[in-house]
Amino acid sequence: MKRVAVALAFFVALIGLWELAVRSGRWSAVLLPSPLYVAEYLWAALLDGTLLESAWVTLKRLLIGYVAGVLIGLPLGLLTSMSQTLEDTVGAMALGLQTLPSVCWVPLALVWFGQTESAMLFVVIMGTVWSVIIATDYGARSIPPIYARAARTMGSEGMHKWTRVILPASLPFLVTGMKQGWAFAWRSLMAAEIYVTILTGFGLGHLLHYGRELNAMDQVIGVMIVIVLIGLLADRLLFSPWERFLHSRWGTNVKAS
Amino acid sequence: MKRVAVALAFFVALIGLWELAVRSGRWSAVLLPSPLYVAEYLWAALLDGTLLESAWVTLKRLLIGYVAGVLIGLPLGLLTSMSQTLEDTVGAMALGLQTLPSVCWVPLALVWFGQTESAMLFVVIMGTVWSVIIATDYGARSIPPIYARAARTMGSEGMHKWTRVILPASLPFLVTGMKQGWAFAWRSLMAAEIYVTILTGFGLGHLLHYGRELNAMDQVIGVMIVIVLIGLLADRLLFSPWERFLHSRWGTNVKAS
Amino acid sequence: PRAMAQSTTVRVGHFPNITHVQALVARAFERQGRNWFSERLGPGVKVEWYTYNAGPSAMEAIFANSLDVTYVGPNPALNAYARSRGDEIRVVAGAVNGGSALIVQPNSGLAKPADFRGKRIATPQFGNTQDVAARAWLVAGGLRITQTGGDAQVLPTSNPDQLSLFQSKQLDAVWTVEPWVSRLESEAGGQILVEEKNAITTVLVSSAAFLSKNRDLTQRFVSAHRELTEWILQNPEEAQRLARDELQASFRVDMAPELVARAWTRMIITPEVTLDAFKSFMTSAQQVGFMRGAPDLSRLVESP
Amino acid sequence: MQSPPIPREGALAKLVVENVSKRFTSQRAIVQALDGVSLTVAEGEFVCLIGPSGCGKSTLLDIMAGLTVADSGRVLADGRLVQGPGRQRLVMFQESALFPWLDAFGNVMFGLKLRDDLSQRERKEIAEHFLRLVGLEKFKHAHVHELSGGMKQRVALARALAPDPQVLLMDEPFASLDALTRDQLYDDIQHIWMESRKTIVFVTHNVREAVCLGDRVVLMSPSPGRIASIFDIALPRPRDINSPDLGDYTSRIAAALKNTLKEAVSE
Amino acid sequence: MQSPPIPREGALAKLVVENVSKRFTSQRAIVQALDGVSLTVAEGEFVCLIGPSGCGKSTLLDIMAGLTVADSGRVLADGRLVQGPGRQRLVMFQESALFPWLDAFGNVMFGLKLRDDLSQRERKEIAEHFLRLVGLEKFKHAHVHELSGGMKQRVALARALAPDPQVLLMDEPFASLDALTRDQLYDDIQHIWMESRKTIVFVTHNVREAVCLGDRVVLMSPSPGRIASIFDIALPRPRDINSPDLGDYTSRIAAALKNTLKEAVSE
Ligand SMILES: Nc1ncnc2c1ncn2[C@@H]1O[C@H](COP(=O)(O)OP(=O)(O)OP(=O)(O)O)[C@@H](O)[C@H]1O
Ligand SMILES: Nc1ncnc2c1ncn2[C@@H]1O[C@H](COP(=O)(O)OP(=O)(O)OP(=O)(O)O)[C@@H](O)[C@H]1O
Ligand SMILES: [Mg+2]
Ligand SMILES: [Mg+2]
Repeated sequence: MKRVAVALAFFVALIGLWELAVRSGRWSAVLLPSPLYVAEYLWAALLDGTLLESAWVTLKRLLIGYVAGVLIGLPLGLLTSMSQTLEDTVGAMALGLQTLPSVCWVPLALVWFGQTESAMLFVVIMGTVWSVIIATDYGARSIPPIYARAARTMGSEGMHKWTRVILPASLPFLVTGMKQGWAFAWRSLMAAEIYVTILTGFGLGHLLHYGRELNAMDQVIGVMIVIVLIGLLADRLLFSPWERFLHSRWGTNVKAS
Repeated sequence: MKRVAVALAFFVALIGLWELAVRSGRWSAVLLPSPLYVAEYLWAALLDGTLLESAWVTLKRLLIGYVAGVLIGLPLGLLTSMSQTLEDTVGAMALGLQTLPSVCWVPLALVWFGQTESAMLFVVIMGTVWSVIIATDYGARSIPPIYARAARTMGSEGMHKWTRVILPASLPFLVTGMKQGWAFAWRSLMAAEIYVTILTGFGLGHLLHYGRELNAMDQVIGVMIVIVLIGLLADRLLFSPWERFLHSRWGTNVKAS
Repeated sequence: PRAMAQSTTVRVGHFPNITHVQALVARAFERQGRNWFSERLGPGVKVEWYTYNAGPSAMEAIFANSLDVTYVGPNPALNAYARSRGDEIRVVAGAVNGGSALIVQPNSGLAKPADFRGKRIATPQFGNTQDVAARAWLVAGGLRITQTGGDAQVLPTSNPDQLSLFQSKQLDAVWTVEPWVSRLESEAGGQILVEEKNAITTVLVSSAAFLSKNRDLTQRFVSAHRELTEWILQNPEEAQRLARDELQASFRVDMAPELVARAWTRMIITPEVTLDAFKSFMTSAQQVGFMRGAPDLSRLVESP
Repeated sequence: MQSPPIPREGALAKLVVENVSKRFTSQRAIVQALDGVSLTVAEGEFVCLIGPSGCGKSTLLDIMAGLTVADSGRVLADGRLVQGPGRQRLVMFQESALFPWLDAFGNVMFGLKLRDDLSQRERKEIAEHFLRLVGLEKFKHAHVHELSGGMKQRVALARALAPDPQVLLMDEPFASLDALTRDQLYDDIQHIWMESRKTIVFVTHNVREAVCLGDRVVLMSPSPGRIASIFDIALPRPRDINSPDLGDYTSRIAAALKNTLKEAVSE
Repeated sequence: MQSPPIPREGALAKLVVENVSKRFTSQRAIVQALDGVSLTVAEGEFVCLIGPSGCGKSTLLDIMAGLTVADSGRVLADGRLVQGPGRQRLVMFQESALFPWLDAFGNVMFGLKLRDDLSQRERKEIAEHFLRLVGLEKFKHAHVHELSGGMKQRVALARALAPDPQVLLMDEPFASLDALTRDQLYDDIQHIWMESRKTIVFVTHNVREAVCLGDRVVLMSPSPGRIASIFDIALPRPRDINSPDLGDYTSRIAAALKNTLKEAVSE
């Protein structure tokens, strides 16, 4: 309780300082809009539906693309972990493409799919899939061999071994990789939305870009706040449960809370 | 040797398939330029200096911004690791801002700094600093307490403790965090360069964007290849030595190579 | 050194667009060795040109003090003036009026705003003059339009994309500016539904700080601009050629002479500008929700 | 996993190791881990393998289990050639090989779920029975990391016993436990063995432990791994690890062990 | 870290623990780890602390080291109040507390580098000397993870000895080692102690180990942590851990240890 209060006080003080800085008149209103204006913008955009609409558009793209990326990456990663040759070929390709910021796919995606949802999904998938492949591969390779041997003596083989031993045993790595994939997907989607217009719907990135077009920094900051909130929420909903499961089961890194 | 040959054969085959796909005539040259055209573009751009110039501009931005981000993040992270209150305030802020794709800072950076290097550096720093803070904080908190106790009995205190015990002991976490910071910085810089024109120099992102503007997919793909190569090289030069040091010293995860 | 640079260099922005004809012609002269502006600004004054492709980023550049004077559309100027509460932006002269229009697909049956329910209308850029005009026109016709949607979808899309999307019938209408109006007509068979003959298209804007610090210099710049405009009006053929050359030489944009000539007929090139025109822009911007409150426009237009 | 019967060698021989050799080639060196090892384990017998580090005890156990394939020689279980791991010969490993993603009960169930001949209810009952047997019924849903070292090895024992194997192969199961816990487990394992009459092969390098538990103690010598000598332990059961009765055997075997070390060094 | 002298209690008392109590308050429970413990350790004495898990052995050692502050009571070293850790009383921990980012030599140098009174050359010589003493001169530049458990604890011993402390506090240093390695280290530590005449407090829960090493064996009982009894071990040195001479003391102390456990349970 006390800690929450301290954190709250800190953020309130931060906003207070910000307001004071604006009032001091040292910065023009375009450079630094008052937090009140930001709140006003957020309120208005909430009421006229823009905020919810565009958040929904963005989230839909992100989730569909991400799930597709994971579903493609997971089996590929397991596959590459099984063979040295696949590791040297597909694995090397994944390693290379993972370093490519996936916003770089936008121009190709646009000529391949047009200014449509598919282009956005492609970009999100390119952000997710390589991280998932690499993490799954690495995870499956890092499993203490003793698990596999114990499972074998008990008669676990084939599919059973993969789904009941290899996959759960590599969970700690998987979650890390899936988190990274999420972070990259989120980043690439934002960049893509800011960069290009999509005929089928405007997302948060577009809203942010429009804030810039109007020189409306209150809108820019407002949308940034919404993006942060969605990011935190996603983390809380998508990954925290897994991480808590991992930490309680593996007994690792239990942070004093 | 055999493994290198296999990998090489794979990538050569991949390019061969690509060329075949182009020849089949199913896709227009705009959708899928021949690998020969891509190579031609790369060669021409290498000869006339565009490629090296823009790579240099991009790398300079990235390196300066990244180093600044690490230099800011490291002490801040150590600081937050020392106090519960700082963790609850600065730490929470870092956690929130880390989820914000740093391309979202571009509009603010542009009105604050203009279309200048400073704006780009700001975006890169925003990509780096939060990851470094979080990793340093987490690393310093995860150190086995027995190290600190052993050091204390030998008389290590104050600065000596921080630089000779806490920092090296949290190296494994630090390197992870710095890698993540790098990945985010790299992504945000690319997104920013693709998104806005910077008066003080054209980077790889601009080159890619111009490829799109000219509908020159050979240029787009060529620049993407360069970006991948730079990413891999950076990984090799910046992080592999540290990781090798870590793995040899800590004896962790020694991958068969 | 910074003050020195400020007093001896004027940083001027413009778009690589036929509606920024004064800048194009001046730069074409410069390539021929005739420094139209610096000759008229006095000894030791240099002009540096910067190219933007969007009004808001030109305004950003003024906020960030990396630009002193720029050719820009009236809406970004108005918007930037309002956002900075009148502190940063001054309109110092007119440049080009007219040249923008709403083009619809041939035989689409679209005639009035209400027909656009559920349709896609492209504009060159979010919040620019044509974008606001399109939205205001729709809102005035009773449609609900938000930044990201509403009854009709207003779709900010770059001009080249507009053309291809319009050709492939993915767009129902386009509200844009020359030379794209002409290209949409001639290359995609588009029909003009609304034409804004007298609406302001381009103005000359100065940073307020630059103006107050260098009033004489700005004044000389504006009169050079007026003189140039006069020259263009008197030598239309040569001006068109110079503009085409400049687009070709500096921006690798190839424009057919007929296209330029056709666009020319819709543009009214004039150095005059009045506050009243901005008032109607403000009303439009307020209608479409781009502007909150009613900013005081008294300081906006300032002819030095 | 088992081929058709082969003519028997010894009437009640549960496990027969015939002239088994195994060599490992790593980057640095070639190690002859086992060199012509032969051993017969009778049904219901408790055999302890002892020897200095690296003499091939774990390798021999793995070959018996079918986890490792010998270079030459063969292993027969119930007269059938061992060609791979089988549920009849479960291994209990040195380090904790419990699965951290399952709780104690889940770990014991793992092997049982692979037995198609049991209903889900039977499986549960069996798992609970064996958790009770090792005294951990209260820790049924404990996570692996919440268990102490001794409790972990108890769960591992229950997991190994639950699918009702005929042979139990144990690789230094108590090596990482503290003395008090270990003493307790010596009693437990003896009781369980006396009741269930499993055949047990137990690897250790603690002489006292081997004497306390084994019917026979097989002493191996390193480089190359061979059987140096075999001791029959004729002491009544259950035996107490701290009892002075063990002293005589212990010092004899310890002396022999030191000898194998010296020989290995002088070679 | 040491206050001005306080009138001495015993002429040659190196360490005096006076009526020390310590209570831990965790989220779940309050534990009285130590309750009025007093103990005097003479100069050059080898004292073993023994007792069941959780009886406060480590806590007492930490308080002697100055790493933990007692709730009441005090500790005197050489007649001076202990107020924090000091180089005169080095601790060697149970788990390997070697720094993985340094090699063996670097670890031994760590404490030496904090001594301003030595030149760099002297430090190097001392570090090499102690690495030689524990028989690891060849592994000077080995990484920590490349060392076996026994080698690690040898490096830890060298690291603890190198800064020349007068008191060595050892918290189950050999607990995680295998029997053979341990036996070797019993010899080593006895030799080192006999030569250097350090004062040593050695925590263990292995009775035989305590009897083999200690001049005195202090038996502690848990909840609350107290000293139950003290045994003087009058055996000649060096002592062999496997020697039957230890048997008598061992069984007496083991019986007493079992008693403390029973009492703790019945309470
Ligand atoms: N997979 C392997 N690759 C290479 N060498 C191996 C492998 N497994 C075992 N060895 C080597 O074979 C020899 C015998 O190993 P093994 O593990 O059977 O010994 P052990 O008697 O069980 O030793 P310990 O008591 O230390 O467990 C050792 O020298 C070891 O280094
Ligand atoms: N930091 C702490 N916080 C809470 N409780 C503690 C802490 N340190 C020790 N304890 C508790 O104090 C008691 C004594 O602990 P201590 O570590 O001294 O026991 P020990 O005799 O060394 O046990 P072991 O033989 O297992 O090492 C235990 O019940 C332990 O749980
Ligand atoms: Mg072994
Ligand atoms: Mg302890």
